[in-house]
Amino acid sequence: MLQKQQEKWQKRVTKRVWLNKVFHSLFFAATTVGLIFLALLLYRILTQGISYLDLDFLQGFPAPYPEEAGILAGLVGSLYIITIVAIFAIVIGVSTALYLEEYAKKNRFTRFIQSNIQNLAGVPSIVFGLLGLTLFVYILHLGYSLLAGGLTMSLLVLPIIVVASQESIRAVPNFLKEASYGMGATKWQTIVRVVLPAALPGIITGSILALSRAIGETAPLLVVGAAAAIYTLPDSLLGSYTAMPIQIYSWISRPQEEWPLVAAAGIIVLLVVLLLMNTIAVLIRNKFKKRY
Amino acid sequence: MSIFTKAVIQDTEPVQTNKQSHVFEISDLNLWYGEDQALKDINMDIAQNEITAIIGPSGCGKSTFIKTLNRMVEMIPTVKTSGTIKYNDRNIFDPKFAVEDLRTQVGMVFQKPNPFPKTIYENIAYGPKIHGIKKKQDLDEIVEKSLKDAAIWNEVKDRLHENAYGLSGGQQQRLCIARCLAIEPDVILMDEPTSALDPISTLKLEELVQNLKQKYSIVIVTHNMQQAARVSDKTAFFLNGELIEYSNTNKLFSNPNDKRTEDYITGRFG
Amino acid sequence: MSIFTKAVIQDTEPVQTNKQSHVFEISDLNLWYGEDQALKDINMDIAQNEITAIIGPSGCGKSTFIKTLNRMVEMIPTVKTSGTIKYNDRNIFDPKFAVEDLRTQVGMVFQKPNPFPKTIYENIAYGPKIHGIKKKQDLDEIVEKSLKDAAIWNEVKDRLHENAYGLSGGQQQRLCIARCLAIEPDVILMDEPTSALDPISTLKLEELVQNLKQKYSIVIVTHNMQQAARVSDKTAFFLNGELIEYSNTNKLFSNPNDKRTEDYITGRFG
Amino acid sequence: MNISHEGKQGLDIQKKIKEKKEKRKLLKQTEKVVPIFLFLCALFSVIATLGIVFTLLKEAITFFSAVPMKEFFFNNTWSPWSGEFGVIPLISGTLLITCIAIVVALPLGIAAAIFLSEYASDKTRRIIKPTLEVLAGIPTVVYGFFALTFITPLFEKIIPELPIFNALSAGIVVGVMIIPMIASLSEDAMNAVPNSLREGALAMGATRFEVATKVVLPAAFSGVVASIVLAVSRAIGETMIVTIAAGQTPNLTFNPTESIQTLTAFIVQGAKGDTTYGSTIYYSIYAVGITLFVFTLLMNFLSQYIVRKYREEY
Amino acid sequence: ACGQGEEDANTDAGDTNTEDQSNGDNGNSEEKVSGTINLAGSSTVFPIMEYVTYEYNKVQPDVNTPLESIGSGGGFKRSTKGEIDFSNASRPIQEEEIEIAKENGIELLEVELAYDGLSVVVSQQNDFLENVTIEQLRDIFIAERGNKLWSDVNPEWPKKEIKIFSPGHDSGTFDYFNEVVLEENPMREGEGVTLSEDDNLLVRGIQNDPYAIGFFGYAYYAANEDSLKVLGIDNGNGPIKPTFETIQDGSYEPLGRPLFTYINAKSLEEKKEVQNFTEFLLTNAGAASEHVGYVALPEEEYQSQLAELKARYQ
Ligand SMILES: Nc1ncnc2c1ncn2[C@@H]1O[C@H](COP(=O)(O)OP(=O)(O)OP(=O)(O)O)[C@@H](O)[C@H]1O
Ligand SMILES: Nc1ncnc2c1ncn2[C@@H]1O[C@H](COP(=O)(O)OP(=O)(O)OP(=O)(O)O)[C@@H](O)[C@H]1O
Ligand SMILES: [Mg+2]
Ligand SMILES: [Mg+2]
Ligand SMILES: O=P([O-])([O-])[O-]
Repeated sequence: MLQKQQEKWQKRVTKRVWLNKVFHSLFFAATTVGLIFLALLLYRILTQGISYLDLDFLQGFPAPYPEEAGILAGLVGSLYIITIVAIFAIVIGVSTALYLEEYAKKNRFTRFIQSNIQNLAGVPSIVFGLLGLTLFVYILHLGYSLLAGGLTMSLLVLPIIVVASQESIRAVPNFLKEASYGMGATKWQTIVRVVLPAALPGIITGSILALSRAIGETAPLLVVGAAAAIYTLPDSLLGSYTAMPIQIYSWISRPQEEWPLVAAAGIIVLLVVLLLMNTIAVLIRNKFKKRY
Repeated sequence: MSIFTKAVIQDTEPVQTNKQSHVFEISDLNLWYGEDQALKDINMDIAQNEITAIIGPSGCGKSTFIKTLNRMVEMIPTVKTSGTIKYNDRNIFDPKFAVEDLRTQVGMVFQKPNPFPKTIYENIAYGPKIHGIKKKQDLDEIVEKSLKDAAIWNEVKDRLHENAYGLSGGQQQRLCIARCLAIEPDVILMDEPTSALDPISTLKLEELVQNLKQKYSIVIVTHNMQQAARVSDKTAFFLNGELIEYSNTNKLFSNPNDKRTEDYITGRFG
Repeated sequence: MSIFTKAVIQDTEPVQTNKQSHVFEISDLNLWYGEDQALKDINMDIAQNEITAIIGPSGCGKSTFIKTLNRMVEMIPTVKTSGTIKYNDRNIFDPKFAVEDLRTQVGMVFQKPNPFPKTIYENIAYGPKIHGIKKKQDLDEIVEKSLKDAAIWNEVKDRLHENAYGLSGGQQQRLCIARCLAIEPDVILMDEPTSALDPISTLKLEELVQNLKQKYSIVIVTHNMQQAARVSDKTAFFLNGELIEYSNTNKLFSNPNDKRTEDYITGRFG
Repeated sequence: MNISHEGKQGLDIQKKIKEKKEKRKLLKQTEKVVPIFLFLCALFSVIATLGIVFTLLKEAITFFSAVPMKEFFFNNTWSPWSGEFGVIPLISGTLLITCIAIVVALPLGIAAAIFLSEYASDKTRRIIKPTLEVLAGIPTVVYGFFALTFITPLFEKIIPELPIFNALSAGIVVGVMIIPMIASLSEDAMNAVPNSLREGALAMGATRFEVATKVVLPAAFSGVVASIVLAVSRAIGETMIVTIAAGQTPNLTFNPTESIQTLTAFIVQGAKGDTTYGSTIYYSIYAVGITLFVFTLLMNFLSQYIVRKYREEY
Repeated sequence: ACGQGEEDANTDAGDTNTEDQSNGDNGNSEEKVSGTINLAGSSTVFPIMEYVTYEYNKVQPDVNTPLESIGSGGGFKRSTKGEIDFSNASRPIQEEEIEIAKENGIELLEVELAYDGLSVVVSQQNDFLENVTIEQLRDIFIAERGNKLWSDVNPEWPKKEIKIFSPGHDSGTFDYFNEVVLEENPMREGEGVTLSEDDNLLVRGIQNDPYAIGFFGYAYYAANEDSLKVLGIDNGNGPIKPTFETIQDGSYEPLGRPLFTYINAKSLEEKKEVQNFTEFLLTNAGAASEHVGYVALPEEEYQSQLAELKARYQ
């Protein structure tokens, strides 16, 4: 019986090996679908947008004519927004992470905060827009201002920063902390002088990723009222503003043939900014690659 | 078949613990990790300007014990202790005795070299800085002195501002000792300081420890009995959280009182 | 001071390798991990229905060698081999000889028990299922038989549909053997199968291996020389990737040809 | 301190330290204040969540006092300007998009995960995985643009009557957007399956495919499912792609070639100025918002529950 | 179609410009001002205002002029609360809105900017519609009549679903259409109907769909002449298409209408930049209207309105 079974199995082996090969190719093909999509998308946008992309485009304001339209107001607006986010979300985010990792006792309340943050990360961005609309625009009377937009975005990316910071703080090896405590350092001294420097690359990387999210988000800004047609840069925190994705969206909306090309040019600028930010994140990560 | 023969016969003075002045006086120390008792009724005095070795099989509580001396063990939240430890006649568990103060006077060197990911200079200057010494001149002086005391000055003097992780394991460990010396503690605790090092670095470090004895009281944990025999004045043998035997090193290795000590030092278990 | 005295004198027959039929014939086997050569010119035949032990100090290439026999070593992408290994007269490196086929006939048991995170039943049924046996009745029969052969049936027969991770380490290891037996291979390779087990489980497993010999050819890697002496018919001693000595177990342990073998089995290194 | 440092010349550091200590009250204060500050920051995140729940609830309650819950959840016409507030068409629109997206992303994502974790060499994986993750970093307004100006015209060649705003292209593009979520997280889960299990199976003559489907996938099941749930939650909450490409027609339909409106797209339409602060329609945005919030919250709980409950132990 | 008209108007505007400069030495057009002027409201008026603010910015780069297109109703909601300085509208302000403004102590000053022909459009691909009667429009748009297919309205028309693209209910255009054509009978909503304040979205929805119909300001038709077909409206006197002439001479009825902006009186009286912009607006509104596709008012109209406004602050 044994012999027979072995022979039968041997015949099946060919089929099984073949099946494996087929699926290998299928899995590979499936993997490339996403990549092809990405390539196609980038190619389309590049070829569409390149003709409108010049210095004037970078220096121009949204205009009623495609030839004169530019991204400057959006670019500057987006930069202002992420500055607000950086100040606000990073301070609160990193502090929260420090509290959770270094100070919090492992009790129910801590777990509550923790799961809260996780859930916050899963809330759709548009809901943050609604929060911003009620809280900042109406209740705090900030109106459709730069500050209202920036604060809304800060809330949106807060969980990203908290989670990334927590991870990198947790990754700081205990022996470094021990070394510091062992010399009579206090907790805060240890955190400031040992934990934070060691966790900094991770925190910065996480923060940059959060900022790039803030740069690309459109929906919440639509809700808290970034303007589409604006010909000056924001003059104050309470001034009106626009942002790159908002401008791109308004160009996409226009049905005449030239506007998609302008939109594509805007998208190129947006993607280049994102690429720059991610490159910086990668550089920081590599530069400070952990040596312990 | 004892492998300690050489070390054992050098010195034959009797145990003198009672007459000496002590940096630590430990009475009835018990310690639990949650439900598990890791130290049981330890009574032990640690003499000044001597080297005290702690030996025992893995898991017997050596690290726990030494970490209790500077209260580092409390970093684990489940730890509970009872009993007293007097450091220069002050109870270290006294709430008025800040741990930071205790640790400033009782330094520690760990099993794995753990320099900060900073420059060599910054590593040494860390301690003085956190204690408020900021003047560059003072710091320079301290850095040089500590590195010299730790017998590593010559190797690193030209690269003080390079990252400490560029050093070899043995150099890193001496750097950690120098870092510890920079705040001139009274006592230095060492938890298996050579276990991650190669034989040559180990010898260098043992030599250094011997020299430090003149200025510091040293407690050293080691799983290497030869090392204990080579460097220490007194040796304590722990087993399952109990202090089984504690006497002059020569006495303990040549003529142990307890059967279990004998079994252990002759390699019958552990 | 040999500790193998008891095992050594049971049997005195001379080496018989030439006359027996062989499952494996290995000639001029060389193996590299990238640039590092891990096996050097191995020539060796493995006899049928016998237990062959592979011993040698850590890093000498034991695992590498045994994993070459079922080509599992190729999971590491940098591996390069030269030479031939004949399994029942077929070159295992022949592209026409599917590895899946080879591995169906040459089973393997690993150092750490590695049951799948499934029920006990599913663990055993895994092999037959991938080979196309689907009838519940057949599977039931195979499961019972394999578990019985692996001497674990009585312990698990009432909990066949519970997760295999509920078993103790020794039981898990026997389960892995049963899983291997379920596809009735010719050869079973075992890489330090008892190193993760307690002494009692180890004895049980050794007994089991002895019994399996009647139906299977077994190659067992062990760092425990007593074990090799206890269970195997032939023993091969590896050192630095070379096969130093290969002969009947009794011969090798009582009267080694090579100085290095002698040094190793008397505990002078390793 | 009764020990004299006879051997120590020059600076007496311990003495210096003691001197400094007296002056360093500030440090002690910091030590006390810092945890409080950090705690307040942590509390802030809780407040943010509560803020969301509070604002949504407050406005939604005003809405539900004008429109009964029963009508909101069971009426199947959404014509807010005629006073008909049946949310079902918006939910069906959202589900339609989510279904299309999952149909696209599930097979592709899992297949990619299997390829990366079971077939690809280390080097290939190190290149492909981050490249795939780039897809997740592209702003959704860009996807929307691509759906509207490329995918829809492409499909119009196959389905001539396809309207410019349709669920199909929006859904497919949302699907592509969530591929990396499924692929990457599932790959992480599969990677966490210990190699010894793979070895065990391979050594019995299993092929890579059999190892992947019969050993690795079942062992990584909870991680894979959690990644899918997260991806679903992301698809439900996706806003710009559907706003740009799926239209603003609250149809109760499961025909992917029709123009629909999702929960999110209505919020954009409503909040962008199509409604007036204080009107019923204005409050309806929040009722829709809380519906969306509850949906995604449930998804998050589900994924956390799956991970916790079915955490693999090998 | 209105190319010549545009040129005429341009010369008109040019004349008045010089005139204005000569008699406007006391005017502020040369003087540099700064500040923010908030404009919001009608999407129909948006193209005029976009053009004007854009050109204005070239003259006064320090004045911030954020402009939002949120529908006439949306504009009034904000202007009556004093949130904006200019409230653009494609219909006159309503009684209730004046009431609200009064309650809030706001006075709104009406300024007529141009004439528009509310255009009913289908796609160029539509081959069965050229003209419609008012009654047919009612059949198509009024909910109660229950017509979902084109063939329900006219058996000769295809048996296809009618897809309606209409401005939202905050829109002046909708109000106007509702009043004049539907006579306040509720319009269809929900299934098959897309309502949006965003006229561009309406254009896009109709463009490529032979069975879609919608309406909006003439400018949006003019900008998309290539893909849209404007329907002649038969009000019993034969079909008339909106053109520059038919709008100007009033023969395009009942859908010809004026476009407005409402200025917050307080802003005008107190803010230099608002005064400056108002002067710029009224000097250029004619040219701007013609440029984007509307019909300019006679020049005197602009002059007299400006004079009236100036009287409030000089
Ligand atoms: N963090 C901890 N939580 C719970 N139990 C612990 C912890 N650390 C140590 N233990 C237990 O306390 C006992 C003593 O541990 P300790 O580390 O002091 O032993 P050791 O003598 O230093 O061993 P080794 O030579 O391996 O370092 C052991 O049983 C250990 O399992
Ligand atoms: N994946 C690998 N890549 C590179 N070198 C390897 C790899 N695995 C093993 N080696 C090297 O090959 C040599 C033989 O290793 P092998 O694991 O076969 O030794 P061993 O005899 O089984 O040792 P042990 O008793 O510790 O298991 C060693 O020098 C080892 O460092
Ligand atoms: Mg220890
Ligand atoms: Mg091995
Ligand atoms: O946007 P409207 O012009 O229709 O009010």
